[in-house]
Amino acid sequence: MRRKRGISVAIAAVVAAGLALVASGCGGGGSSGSNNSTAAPAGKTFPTLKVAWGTTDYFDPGLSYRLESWQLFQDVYLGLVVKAHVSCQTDNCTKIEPGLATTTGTVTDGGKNFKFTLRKGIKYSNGEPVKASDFKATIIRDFKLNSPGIGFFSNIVGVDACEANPTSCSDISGIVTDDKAGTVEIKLKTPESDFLYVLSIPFTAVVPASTPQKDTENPPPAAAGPYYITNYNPSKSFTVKRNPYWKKNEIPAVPNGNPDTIQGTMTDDESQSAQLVASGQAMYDENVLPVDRLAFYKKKYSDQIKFFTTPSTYYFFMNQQLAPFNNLKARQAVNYAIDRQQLVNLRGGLGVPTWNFLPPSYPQYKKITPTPYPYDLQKAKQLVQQSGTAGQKVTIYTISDVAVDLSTGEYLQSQLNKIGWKATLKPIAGANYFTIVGNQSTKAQIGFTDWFEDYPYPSDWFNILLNGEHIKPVHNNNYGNVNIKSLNKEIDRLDSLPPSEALSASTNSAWAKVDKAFSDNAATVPYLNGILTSFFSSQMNVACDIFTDSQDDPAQFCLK
Amino acid sequence: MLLVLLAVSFIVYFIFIVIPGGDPAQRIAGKVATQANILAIRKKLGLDQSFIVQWYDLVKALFTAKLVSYSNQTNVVDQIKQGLPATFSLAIGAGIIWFGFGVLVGTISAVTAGRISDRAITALALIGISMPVAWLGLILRFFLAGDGGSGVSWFPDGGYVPLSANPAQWFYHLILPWLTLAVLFIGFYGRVLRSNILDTINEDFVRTAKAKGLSSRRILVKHVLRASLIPIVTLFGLDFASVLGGGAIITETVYNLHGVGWYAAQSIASEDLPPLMGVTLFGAMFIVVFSLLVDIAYAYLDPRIRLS
Amino acid sequence: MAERLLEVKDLNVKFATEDGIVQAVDGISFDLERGKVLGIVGESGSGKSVTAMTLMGLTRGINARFDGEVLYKGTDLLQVSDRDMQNYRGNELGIIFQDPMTSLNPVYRIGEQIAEAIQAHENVGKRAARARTIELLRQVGIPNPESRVDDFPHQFSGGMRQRAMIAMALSCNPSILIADEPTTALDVTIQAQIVELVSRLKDDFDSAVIFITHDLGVIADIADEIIVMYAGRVVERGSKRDVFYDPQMPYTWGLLGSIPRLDRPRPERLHTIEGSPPSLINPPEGCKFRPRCPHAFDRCMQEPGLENRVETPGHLDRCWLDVDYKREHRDETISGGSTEAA
Amino acid sequence: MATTGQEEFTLDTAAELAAKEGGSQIQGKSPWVLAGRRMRRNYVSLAFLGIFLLIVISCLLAPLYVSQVSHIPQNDVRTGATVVEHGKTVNVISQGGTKIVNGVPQIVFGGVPIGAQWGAAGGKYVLGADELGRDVGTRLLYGGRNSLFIGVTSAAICTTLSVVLALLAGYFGGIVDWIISRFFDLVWAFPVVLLGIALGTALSVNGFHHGPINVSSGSLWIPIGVISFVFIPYIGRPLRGQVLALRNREFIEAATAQGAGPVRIMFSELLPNVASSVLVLFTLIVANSILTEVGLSFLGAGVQLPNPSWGTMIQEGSKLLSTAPQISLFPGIAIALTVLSLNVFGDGLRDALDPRAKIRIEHG
Repeated sequence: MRRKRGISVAIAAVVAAGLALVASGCGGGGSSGSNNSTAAPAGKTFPTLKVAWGTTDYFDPGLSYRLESWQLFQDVYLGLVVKAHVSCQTDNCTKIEPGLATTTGTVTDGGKNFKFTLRKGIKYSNGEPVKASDFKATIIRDFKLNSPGIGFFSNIVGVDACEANPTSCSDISGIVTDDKAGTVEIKLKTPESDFLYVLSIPFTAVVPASTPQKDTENPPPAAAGPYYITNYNPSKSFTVKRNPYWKKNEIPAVPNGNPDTIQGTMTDDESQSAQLVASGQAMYDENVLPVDRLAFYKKKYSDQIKFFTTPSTYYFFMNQQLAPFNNLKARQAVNYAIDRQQLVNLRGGLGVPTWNFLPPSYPQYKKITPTPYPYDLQKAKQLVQQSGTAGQKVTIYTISDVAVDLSTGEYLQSQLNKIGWKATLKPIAGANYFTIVGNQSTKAQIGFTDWFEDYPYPSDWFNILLNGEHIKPVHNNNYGNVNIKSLNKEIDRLDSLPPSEALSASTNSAWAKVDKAFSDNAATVPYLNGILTSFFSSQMNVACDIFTDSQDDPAQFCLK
Repeated sequence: MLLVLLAVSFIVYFIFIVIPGGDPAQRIAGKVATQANILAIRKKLGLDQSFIVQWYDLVKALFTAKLVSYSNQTNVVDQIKQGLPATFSLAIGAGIIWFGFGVLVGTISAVTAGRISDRAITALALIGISMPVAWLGLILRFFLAGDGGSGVSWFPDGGYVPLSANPAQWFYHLILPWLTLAVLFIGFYGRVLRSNILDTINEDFVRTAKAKGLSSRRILVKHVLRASLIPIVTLFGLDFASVLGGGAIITETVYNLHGVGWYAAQSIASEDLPPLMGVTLFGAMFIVVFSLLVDIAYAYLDPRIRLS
Repeated sequence: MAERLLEVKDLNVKFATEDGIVQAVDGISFDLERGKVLGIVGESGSGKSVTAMTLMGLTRGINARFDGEVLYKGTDLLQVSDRDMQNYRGNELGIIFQDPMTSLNPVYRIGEQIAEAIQAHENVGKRAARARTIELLRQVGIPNPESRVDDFPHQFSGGMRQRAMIAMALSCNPSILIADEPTTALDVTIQAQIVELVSRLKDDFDSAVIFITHDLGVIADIADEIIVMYAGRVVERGSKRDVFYDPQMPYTWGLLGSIPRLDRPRPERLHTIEGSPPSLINPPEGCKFRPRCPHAFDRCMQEPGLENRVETPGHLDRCWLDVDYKREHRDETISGGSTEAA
Repeated sequence: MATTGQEEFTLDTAAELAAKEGGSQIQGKSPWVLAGRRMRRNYVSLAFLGIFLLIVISCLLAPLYVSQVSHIPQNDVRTGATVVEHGKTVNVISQGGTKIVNGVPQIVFGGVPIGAQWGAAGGKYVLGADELGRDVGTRLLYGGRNSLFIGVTSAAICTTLSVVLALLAGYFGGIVDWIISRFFDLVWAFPVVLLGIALGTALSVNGFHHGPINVSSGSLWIPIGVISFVFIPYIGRPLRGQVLALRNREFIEAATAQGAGPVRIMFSELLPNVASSVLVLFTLIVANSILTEVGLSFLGAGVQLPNPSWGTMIQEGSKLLSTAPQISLFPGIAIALTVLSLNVFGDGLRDALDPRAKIRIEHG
C-alpha cells in the first residue's frame, strides 16, 4: 500500500497518514518505541475520543486502500484472521492471530488448502449473524466493486472468470462455505507463503452478504468488530461507536476498546490538525506533524509526541527498458549521486537512510554491508561517462502537490544534472501520479515512489514491486520494469512455500539475498525508511498507545 | 442566461477533455485493473460516447443532481451543498467588511482629498491591492495564528466551525479569512469610490445642491454618495457573486475552509472533471444571477433606466 | 430710493492651478438695488460665471484666493464662514444655472429637490414643503403641477426643467436671483419665455436679478444696467441704453455685431470676433483685448483704466480710442459690411 | 486680501473651473504632450516608475549577480554545502536524522535552511537559502524575470487581442458585435481564479499539442496564455464602448466618405483615439497579471519547478514559514513592491491621460 497522497494543494506537506507499524519484534528488529518491557497500563473506558484524522479515499473496506481507513478498520472490520493487536504489547507484531475463525486455519495439500471454522454467535453491528457464506460474498463483492484488492485473489482456484470481468463476477469455485458447520475452505492454485497475511487485510474482512454491491459509505457496511462506523462525511468527519452486538473478550486477539465513541475531524492541513490537539479540541493527531514545526512541538509537548519508524521504503524507480537506465553503470551512477542524508533532511529528519529495499523491521532484513553506494559524486560522474550516456535527456517524475515530494524531485534533478545528464522535472498531481507512471505508454524514465506494506511479509515487496513477471501495460507497480529472470524465479519459489516454511531461518536469509541481489543490480534507489509521529493531547495517557501492525490502535487509547 | 450556463459548461468540459493522461476510467479502475476493466468502466460512464453526448450526459446528470466525481464517486451536488455554509460564511462576512470599509475609506479619502488622511488612505489602499492574496493569507496565518510559528496564537490555525455548532468559534475562525479576502477589495473599492466621488462632486447637480444652501453632510450623503455608489454596486454584485460561487479558492485553501472553492481546488488537483464542472457552473450561475440583480438594483438606483 | 442689496468692491478672484495662477476676476465693482436687473455680458472665459459663483460662495476652495469686498446688505460675504454661507445660499441669494439637463439630480423627483431647498432654510414639514413646491411650480408656469411634482428630471423638457430650476432658486424668496446663462441650452422661443418669466418673477418676488449671458440680445429687454467683461475685467459698464446705443469698447461692438437683428438690414454674415480669449495666466500686456482689436494702436500697450470717457455719467469703458473715432467706426463692426445701406 | 476657509470638497471644482476659464491656450496642445507635461510634474508617479524600472533592471542583471556576488546558479541544489560566516563554518541546511537506539527512534530535527546572511557570508546566501540549499537572492532575481515576463507578455497579448476584438465589435456592430460581446460575457461569467487554475492545471499536465502549436507542460507560455485569455473582457468591454461611441463621430464618417477601408479606419482612425485608454489599461493589467501568476503558481497551475517565479517561491516557502520565512517573505515583498509601483505609475498615467479608465480586478 502507498501512503495516502494529500490533494490539499497549499498547506498539506507530508500528508502521510502515518502508517504506524511498529518495528517488528520478530527475530530481527528489536522492540518498537512503545513496546516497552512493561505492559502498557490497561485503560479504563471513557465516553468520547476526539481525533484529528487525515482524509482518505473510501470508508468501504472493499474499496479503501489507504492507511487512514485501515487504521480505523482494525477495530471495525475483522477477517477470518487478524494481525496482532493486543499481543503487540508483549509479543511480536508480525504475528497472525485467529479473528472471526477459531484458529488460524488448517493448511493441507502442501499449502494449497486452507480451512477455517467460524466462532459461533458473532453478530454484525446490524444484528445479523456472521455466516460462512458471507466470506465468499465479500470476495465476490470485491470483484463487483472492482476493488483494488482483487489482485490479491488471483491465486484462488476459479477466479479467472471474475478477473476477466470483475463486475459480473458471480461465483468462485475455490471458495467453499458451509453455513451450518460454519466452515470456510479456500483452495489455491499453488502454495502461497503469505496467504494468511492476505486474509488479514481489510479487503478480506467479512461484511454481511446483504451489503449493497456498490460503494457504501454513509453509513459504511455493518461491522463484525468491537466498533462500527455510524457516520462518514467524506473529507470532513466520521463517528465510530461500539458495536451493540459485540460480546466482550469474544476474540482474544481483538481488544474491547476504551472509548465508547470516536469522533473524527478530517483534515489534510497538518498545522491545523496539530493545533486542534495542542489546544485540546482533539485528543489525537493522526496526521504527521508539520515538518517545520517539529522542533517547536517536540520541545513544547515532549511527553505527548511519539515517533516511530514505519515498514516503508522511499525510493526512486529507474526504467530498465529505457535508456539510459537500461545500463547498469547508469543505474549505479544514480545510486552514488544521491546523498540519502539530504533526503532525510528534506523530511525534517523524519527518516532513516537506507540502501536496502526491504525495511529493517522485517525478520528477513539484513543490512547490506559495506554500504553499497556511499555518496560519491565523482564516482557517479565517472560511471555516467563510462556508460556512454552522458548528455542524454532524462525526465524525472514526481508528485506535484506534496511539497516534500516535489523538493525530492528537484533534488534528484539537480544531482542528475551534476553528473552529466540533462534532467527535466515532470510533477504530476498525486491523485493521478501512480496511474500515470504506472502506464507503460507514459514511458516514465525515473521518478519518485514509496511503498508501505500491506502486510508484513517480503512478498508484498519483491513480488509486487520488482518481479518482472508482473509487469503490466497499465496500473503497473513495477515502475522500473525490473525484470531479472533469476530473481523472478527465486521470488516465485519463496512466494509459493507452504506457510509453515515461510518464516524459517533459511527462507529469511534467502529473502535477504534477494534484497542484496537487487541492490547489486542497482534496480532501484532506495533512500530512506519513513518515520511518522503520534501527537496526543495532555489529557491522554501516552503509555496506552499500542502500535499494531499498521498504526496506533485508537481502541486502546486511554485517559490519564 | 441558461445559454450562458450551457456555454460555460461546454468550455469547462472542453478544457478538461484536452488533458491527455487524465483518462478517468483508468483512475476509477484503480491499481490492479486490467484493460478489460477499464473498457467496462469506460462504457459504464459513457466515456466511449461521442464528445457531445458525453457532455450532454454530464450536464443532465448535474441538473438532476446525479453527477458523481470520477475520483471518489461522491455526489457533486451534495459536496457543493456541504461546502455552502463555509463559503457563504466567508463571502457574506467578507462582503460586509469590504463593502462597509470600502465605502468608509473611499468617502473619507474623497472628502479629505489632498490632505494627509487622503494620502495615507490612498497609500494604504494601493498597498492593499498590491499584495498577493495567497501571500497575505499565509503571512497573516503564520504571524497571528498557530503557536508553532511566530509564537503568537491570537487566532485559530485555519479550519471552519459551523455557525450552528458554535457561533463564537465560527466567528473566531473566520476573522482572518474575512480580513484576508477583504483587504484587496477594500483598497480597490475605496479607490474607485474616491474617484467616483471626486467626479460626482464636479457634477452640475451637486453645485445646484450647494447653491440651495444644503449642508455639506447632506450634499455628500444624499447627492454625491448615492450617485457615486451606483458603479460600486455593480462591482460589488459581480465580486460578491464570484466569492459566493466559490471564487475565493485561494483564501479557502490557505485557511483550509472546506467550502466550495476548497472543493474546487481539491478537484483541480486530482483533475476530477465532474466536480469542477459543478463548481464552475455553480459559480457562473451566481455571477449570472447577480448580474441580473445588479441590473435590477441599478434600475432602482437610477430612475432613468427604470423608466426607459 | 430703492434698497441697495449688493455692493461689490474691487473683487479679485485667483485660482492656483497646476499651470500657474489664474486671475479669473480682476477688480470688478458694481452695485445692485432691489427691483433692478444687472446684465453681465462676455464670452466664455471672461470671468462672468466665476463672479456669479463667487457671490454664491461656490468658488471657495483651498486653491482659490479672493480680494475685495462683496457686501450683501452690509455683510462681507467673503468673510462669512462656510457654515453661515449656507444660510445665504438659497435663502438670500438664489441661482439658476446654464444647463438644466445636468443641474438637476437625475435620481430624485423634481418635487423632492425643490422641497429639499425649502426645508434647508425653513422649519416646515414635508407636507407644507410639498404644497409650497406645487405652488412654486404653478408660478413658474408648469402645467399640472400636482402630478408633475413627482416626475423625474428626465421626464421634463428642457424648458420645463429650467422653470423647475427657477422655482427652486426662488423657493425661499431670495433677495437676489442670479441667472447664469439660463437660456443658452434652450430653443430660441423658450429662451424668450424664460427671460420673460425671470423678469416677471423679479417683480412678484420683489428681488433683484443678475443676469449673466454671452448674448447681449437676450437681456436687451430686461436689463437696467449692463457690465461687459473681458479677460476677467470690466471693459464697459453703463445703462442698457448706453451700452446698446453708444457702445465705447470695440469688444462690445463685436458682441453687438454678433446679435442677429430684425430691426437692421441683414448683414452678409454675422460679425465674429477673430481669435480667442487670452490666457488668464499670462495675459497680454496693456489692453487685454489689444491682440484681437482691429483698432489697436501704440497706446494700447498700456492698459487703460475703467473711466467715464463720454458725456453720460456712469458709462465707463476701458479704451484709449478717441470717442469720435469710435462713433465713426463702430457700425462697421456692429452692422457688418452693410453699413452703407443704413 | 481675504482668503476664505476651505470648504470640504471644492478643490477640484475650483481647479476645473480655473482650467476652463484659463485653459484656452492649453487646449491647443496635443493630449499626449499635455499628458507628458502632467506626468513630468507627478514626482510620486515618476519615482514609482523608477522603482519599477529598478526592479526590472535588477532582475535582468541576475546573471551578473550570480557571477559577481552569489556564485550560486539559480537552480543549483546545495543541500550538503557549508558556508563560512564570520569565520565560522555553518551548514547551509541543518543536518538532522534519526538513530534507532534500543529500538526507539532518536530524532534530530534537520532540514532548516540558513536565514539571510546579508554580508556575513561574502555574498553567498545574502537572503538566505531555501530547503534545497539554493540561494534565495539569486532565485528572487531569476524568479522576478519569469514573473515580470509573464506579467508583461500576457498583458501585451491580452491587450492586443482585446483591442482587436473591441475594434471589430465597435466598428462592424451588428452580428459581429453580438458575437464578440457574448464572448466577453462568457469569459466574464467565469470566476477568474477558477477558470485560470482550471486551464492552467489542464495544460500543465501534458502541455498543449494541437496542430502547429506545441507547448510543453513546463513552459511559461501556459500561464501567459491562461492569464491573457481570462482578462480579455476586462479590457475589451470598456474599449468596445469607447469605439462604439467614436464610431458615430464625424471624423469616421469623413474617413469613410474618402473611401478608407475598414482596416484603415479601425487602425488609423479609431485606434489612436482609444490609445490613451489602452495604455492606462495595459499598465494596470500588467500589475493584475503578476498577481494572477502568484495565484496560479500557488495552486500549482503556474510556472513549473524548478524554474523559480515569485509565485512558486511563495508556494515553496509556505511549508517552511516558521523556520525559514525568507523563502516566502522576500518574493512577497518583491511582488507587492512591483505591483505597487505599477499601480502608482498607472494611476499617474491615468490622471494624465484618461481619468475615466477603470478596471475591475478579481482575486480570491
